[in-house]
Amino acid sequence: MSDAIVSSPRVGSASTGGLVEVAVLVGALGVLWFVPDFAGDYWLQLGFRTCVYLVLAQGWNLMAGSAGLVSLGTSSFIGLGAYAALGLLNRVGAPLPLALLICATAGGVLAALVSPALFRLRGLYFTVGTLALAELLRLLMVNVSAFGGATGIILQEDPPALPVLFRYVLVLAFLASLTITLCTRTRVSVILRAVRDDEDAAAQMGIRPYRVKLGAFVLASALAAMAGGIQAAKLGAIEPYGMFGLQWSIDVLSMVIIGGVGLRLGPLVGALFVVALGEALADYPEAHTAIAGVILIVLIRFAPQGIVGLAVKLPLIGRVQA
Amino acid sequence: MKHHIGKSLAAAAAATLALSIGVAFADDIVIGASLPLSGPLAGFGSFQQWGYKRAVDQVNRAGGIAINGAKQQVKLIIRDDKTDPNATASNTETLISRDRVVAMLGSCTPALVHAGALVSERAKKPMVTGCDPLEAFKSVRKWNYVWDLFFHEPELAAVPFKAMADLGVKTNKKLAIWHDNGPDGQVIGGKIWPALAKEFGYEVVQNSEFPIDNSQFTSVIAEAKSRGAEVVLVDAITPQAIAIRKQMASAGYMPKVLNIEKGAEPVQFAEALGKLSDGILVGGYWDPAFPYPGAADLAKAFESETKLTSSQHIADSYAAAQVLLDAITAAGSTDSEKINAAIAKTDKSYVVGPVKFDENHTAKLPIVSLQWQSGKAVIIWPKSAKTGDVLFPLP
Amino acid sequence: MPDIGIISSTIVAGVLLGGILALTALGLSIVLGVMRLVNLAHGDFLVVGAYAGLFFLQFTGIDPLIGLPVVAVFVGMLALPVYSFLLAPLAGRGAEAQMMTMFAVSIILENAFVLAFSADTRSIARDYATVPLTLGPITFPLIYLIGFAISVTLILAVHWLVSATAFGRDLRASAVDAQAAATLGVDVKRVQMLTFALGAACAGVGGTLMGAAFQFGPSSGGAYLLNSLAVVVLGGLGNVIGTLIGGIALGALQSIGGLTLGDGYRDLVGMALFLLVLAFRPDGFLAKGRT
Amino acid sequence: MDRPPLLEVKGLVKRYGGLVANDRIDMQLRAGTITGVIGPNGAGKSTLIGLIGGAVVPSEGSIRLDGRDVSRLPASERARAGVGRTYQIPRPFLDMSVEENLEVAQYSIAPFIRATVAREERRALLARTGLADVATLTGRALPLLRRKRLEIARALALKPRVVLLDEVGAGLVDSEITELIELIHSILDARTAILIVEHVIRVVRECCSRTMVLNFGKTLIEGPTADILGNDQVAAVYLGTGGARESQTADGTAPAADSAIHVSAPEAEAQVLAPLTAPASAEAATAPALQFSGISAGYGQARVLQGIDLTVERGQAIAILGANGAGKTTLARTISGVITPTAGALLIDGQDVSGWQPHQIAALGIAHCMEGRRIFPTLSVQENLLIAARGADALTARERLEAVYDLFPILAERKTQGGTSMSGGQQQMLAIGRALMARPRLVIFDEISLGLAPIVMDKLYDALALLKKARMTLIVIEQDVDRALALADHAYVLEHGMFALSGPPRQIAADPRLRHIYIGGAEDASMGELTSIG
Repeated sequence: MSDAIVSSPRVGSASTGGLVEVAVLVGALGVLWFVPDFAGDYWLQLGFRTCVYLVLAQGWNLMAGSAGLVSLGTSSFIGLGAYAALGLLNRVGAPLPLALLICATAGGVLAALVSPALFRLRGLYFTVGTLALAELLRLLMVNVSAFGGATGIILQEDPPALPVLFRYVLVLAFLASLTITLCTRTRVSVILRAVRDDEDAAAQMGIRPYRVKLGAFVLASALAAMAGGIQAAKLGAIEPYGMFGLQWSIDVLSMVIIGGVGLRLGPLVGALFVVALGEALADYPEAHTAIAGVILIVLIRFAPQGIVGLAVKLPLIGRVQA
Repeated sequence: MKHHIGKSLAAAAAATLALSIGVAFADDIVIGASLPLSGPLAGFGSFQQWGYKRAVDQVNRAGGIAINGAKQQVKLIIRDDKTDPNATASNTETLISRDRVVAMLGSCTPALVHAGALVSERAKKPMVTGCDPLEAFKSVRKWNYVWDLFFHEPELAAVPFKAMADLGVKTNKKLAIWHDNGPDGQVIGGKIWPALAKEFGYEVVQNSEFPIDNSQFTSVIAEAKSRGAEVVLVDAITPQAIAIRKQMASAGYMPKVLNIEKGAEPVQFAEALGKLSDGILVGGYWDPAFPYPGAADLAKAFESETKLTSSQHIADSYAAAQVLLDAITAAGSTDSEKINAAIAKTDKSYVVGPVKFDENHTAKLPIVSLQWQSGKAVIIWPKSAKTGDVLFPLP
Repeated sequence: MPDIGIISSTIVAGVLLGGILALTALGLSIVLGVMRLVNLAHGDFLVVGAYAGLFFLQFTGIDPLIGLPVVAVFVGMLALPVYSFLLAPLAGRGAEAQMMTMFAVSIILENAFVLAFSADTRSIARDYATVPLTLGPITFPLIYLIGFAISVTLILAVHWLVSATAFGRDLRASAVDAQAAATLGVDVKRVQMLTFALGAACAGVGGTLMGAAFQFGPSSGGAYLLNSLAVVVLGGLGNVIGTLIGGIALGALQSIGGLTLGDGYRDLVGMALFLLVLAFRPDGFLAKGRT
Repeated sequence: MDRPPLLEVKGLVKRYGGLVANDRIDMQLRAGTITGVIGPNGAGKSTLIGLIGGAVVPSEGSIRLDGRDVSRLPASERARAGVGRTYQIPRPFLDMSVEENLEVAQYSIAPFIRATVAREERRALLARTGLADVATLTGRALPLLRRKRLEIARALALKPRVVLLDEVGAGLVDSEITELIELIHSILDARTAILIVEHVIRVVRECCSRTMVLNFGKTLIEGPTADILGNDQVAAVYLGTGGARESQTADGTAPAADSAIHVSAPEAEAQVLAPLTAPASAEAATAPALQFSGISAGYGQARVLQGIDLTVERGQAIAILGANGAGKTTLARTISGVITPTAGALLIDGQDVSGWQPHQIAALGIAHCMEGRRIFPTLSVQENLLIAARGADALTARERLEAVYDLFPILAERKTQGGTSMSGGQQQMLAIGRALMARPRLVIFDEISLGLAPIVMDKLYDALALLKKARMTLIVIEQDVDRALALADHAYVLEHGMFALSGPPRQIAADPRLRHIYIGGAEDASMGELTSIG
């Protein structure tokens, strides 16, 4: 994965580019914060969905782009976050932000717990293993009646209103993007990219690749768990099939691939595209999954670097880039 | 600089969205539904889609509904939720916030119905739904805008016991209960049946819960067989119902009475099993033979239009849509509050029988006991609705 | 504790079912081994096989077991264009591109099933599919025995094909070192295409057997895929005999799990086993030095 | 000298399956000294670096750094303990800038180092290693020497106690080597020890106080560098083997090919080969067997071959020589279609086959005995052979099999074993036999003598001589100059992707520039034209 944007030639220190990026993020947060004041519910709904996807995709992109970890188990952490969030809200009456923080912790801990098994070999086994993990958790949830079995859990109190939820998820997306910025614009980025470029040579430089990969996995999982938590809070009723479903994992994967793996803007563009495509196609209920499939095939085939990669190649935008 | 790309793409995405909005004419009455048209529950979704559409088409053919005195056509927008509650919720959100529906029709099964209903409830848009057993529906919350017409689990659960008593079937009174861990499975199989068994003098020799998509039932069957249960009550969805029947046969287990709730109801159950479906009992809330207005016609219309065998899901969906359309007519307005108030006042006989909502927003549909006989579902109980004699014991 | 008849019946049934599971996983396994591809549409190939068996029976009236070769050829042929038009152009683009493409194929197929055959749950209804077989205290479904026999025969045939024929040599060589194989004259793309088709053909047969023994619908593919993955990991990626043993082990262990914990835990036992094997024996639990 | 050694290696063993790459190595590195390790290809030099650096897990033995046993620590911990290494083929982080490459090392050992301090350190390092002008270029953009410098700078950024340099001189021209030697001297201080594994004798001579010679994984001899380099035994091991030394005699002429054949009845042996050699085509074809016209080729952005012209006539045996990284293997891969030329045309029998797939080229009767043998581990010996007999019926395949077994009887004994269960020499025989199974008209032998015992090499080259006798067209790519020249009709010497020399073997062997290209011109000063190539 060429990381054209991240590794574009730099003049001066790493932090100037980073500061610009942080400033843009803060600016975006500041502007979008006031969206609920003038935008209709529909745009808030789409914004909410995009933000949830963005959080997931940022994490996934960090994993794949930095450590070469291709996961099909995102739903494990979404589901975990969803159950943890509703459990905390229902049983303890925890405030949502606190519940989300605990979700993040739970996601990170789960990632750390399963990593010895999943990191044993590189590549394919990790992918297959994450897929199995999600299925295992789903089966566990379906079977264990303490978690509501197939019925799931229903949020007892009404969730906050949409504008409030939107702002929560906006902050979440901001934090996720900020984290990724920190990972790609500070000295951490050097370590991450070294591991991705050449794990062995990186080890010879004193880097502990296992810990670096674990760090990326834990971080991405914590983000996914928070996304799951806020999604559950919005739904108000969750059950294992919806929250641990393969659909989540596939959605994330397609967002990043469509956007452009390892590219800084890939997750954002991918999330926007997937939300927009889903909305556009849902009006053709008979064949929308088939159409989505065809679009996916065409994009993978003809835009190997995703939409962002394609856009950068276009002469005009390419020049602006340079 | 690079943010330009992101923004231009975002703009392009927004343009795509904008194009897909505004298909409805400005003065249409728009109602929406999110249905499982793909995924494991696609079978239900296709029946519901037909039922909803038929009710709307009939109203439109009759000139539409008078809103503030002017007749308007009704536009029904259906979106596919892929049997994913997340999608049901987002579809409902879109229908309400983008398509500006005045009211919603429900999806199918508690998980999907509730996901959409919670959105409707919060947006204060009325929703009429079927396909969600009433206890499961009530357990979610106190509803203000969502209305459910379907069977009541305790009534459905009682049908096999009442039917066995009335028909005077002779068994050793040893009962095995197998149920999935979905909402209605837990209620019917886990709570109501054991209680009723006691009441009707049966000994529950086995009560097994299994995950809703379990595919192997050999241990469950072997246990029931070894305990000599002659009556087996099952609550499972169709694929599992088929698996159970096949695996019972191939395990050589032949109880005298086999009642499979939920899963044994659609005709695909009988088609998939062929002869093996003979003698299986299932509670039904509708049959073309019901003495309600339009019942026979509905099934005939379905079969002639689709060349498929009808299902009771065409009836509850058709009735739910009619209830909603009648309420809009009664309200004479597209105002949500007025429609909601009109729904509350519903008191009329529909194709599924009389519909009147109680304080929990539920309307119970009357239940009969059906038995599969040579690929046809025959009403064997109660006597008043009977269309054939019971086949006993299970062949 | 259930009696010995139940225990032995359950285990026998589990072993026999495991043989069928092995066949359903075989295609996934060889495609993984040769192409390093997690074929996310594998489950849907099984469903294609099940529909093919069902309609073969409906239109010809011939027993689908006799029609198995036809089903195999049909599903195998269907896989050829998928390989040459969708997968081959992505060679060298990393695992994700091909994996996502197969996922796209999977959702297209699923959608096509719904449009073409409705969402109904189906089953290939034959008498032998529901007849019990009793040997002393042991009772198990006849279809399991039939399916087991067909599966084991087919798996052994594939094993023979892979281990003793020229094609098998090419296949094994391409799997370990495609470049070296190519310079020796092996047309690696052709080998991959035929392997992919062979995998699909096996899936087709497995699908018909599953369709006769159980039930299926347009969206059954997902569950088939996950079960197959468990078998493949247990047996070792790309190992034919390993797949057979993995399948049987999974069937037996799931049965024991179902017996002791309840049927609901069968799949859970499978998945837990799967992760454990992944953690401790990543090459499959009978992998020995086949290096 | 009484201080304990900084690094102490005791009884270090590394086995790969049946292969012993390092066999009970003992070694001591003292602070303030530079130690050299030399030996032929495959002697286990890089394995030794891997073992000390932590990339390779030892089978037996111990490595102590400052008295602490580090032999079980992973590479990352060794780096943190103060072991820095470079790679034989440089592995900078290609998509990162030179400065970032150094940051990796800095931040991994001191994550919270002050940015200004780190920058100062980097500047100093870059200045010292002559990279200041390319600080913002990516690793990918650097030429070989710069990459090597970067690797050294990166290792130094770890502030190591022990620096391991793996073949830093390989592929460099003399002036570059001079710079390199200066650099190496400059990094030595009283608390550091340096270990250099090197082919370029000049580097060893000018840097190392002590030198160790490895051969077949064992320590052959160890002592002060001057003594070691003067040793006859070392010269034999290092410069070639067996008959090779003879070629150094008198007029420096290569012995005739026939003299290398140690078989009793060559004619009979040639007969044995009949099933494996395609008959010279009846129609007196005029086109050469193989022709390169202006071929450029490489991997991704890196252009390895820079417009090569080459003609190989039927029945000709040519040798392609050159240092590591000169492009020999790329040339071989271009012929067999593994690499598609980016410019120029590849003609086989006059037909343009540029862009053909490897299997299509193989079908034309071109066999490629690949570098590193590439035996299929999942196939038995016999299967490894049979796979190459494309399109042959059972009987013909049988005949060829028998012919290969006659040539290499050991393969017949091992035919049911896994292909990689045999020793290196046997595997190489298998690789040669496999190439012949296609009954090729042209065979490319890429580094078949790599890491083999002299006696085994003799056997292999006997076999090649027989093939030549049978009028098979041969392209031999070799590090072992003498053997290759002994066999060939014509030789080409590659340097930086172009032919620096070509001509009949005698002429090439006598050319002082050959020695320069190989040994870095240790003795000769007349390098003008050659350095200009680089």
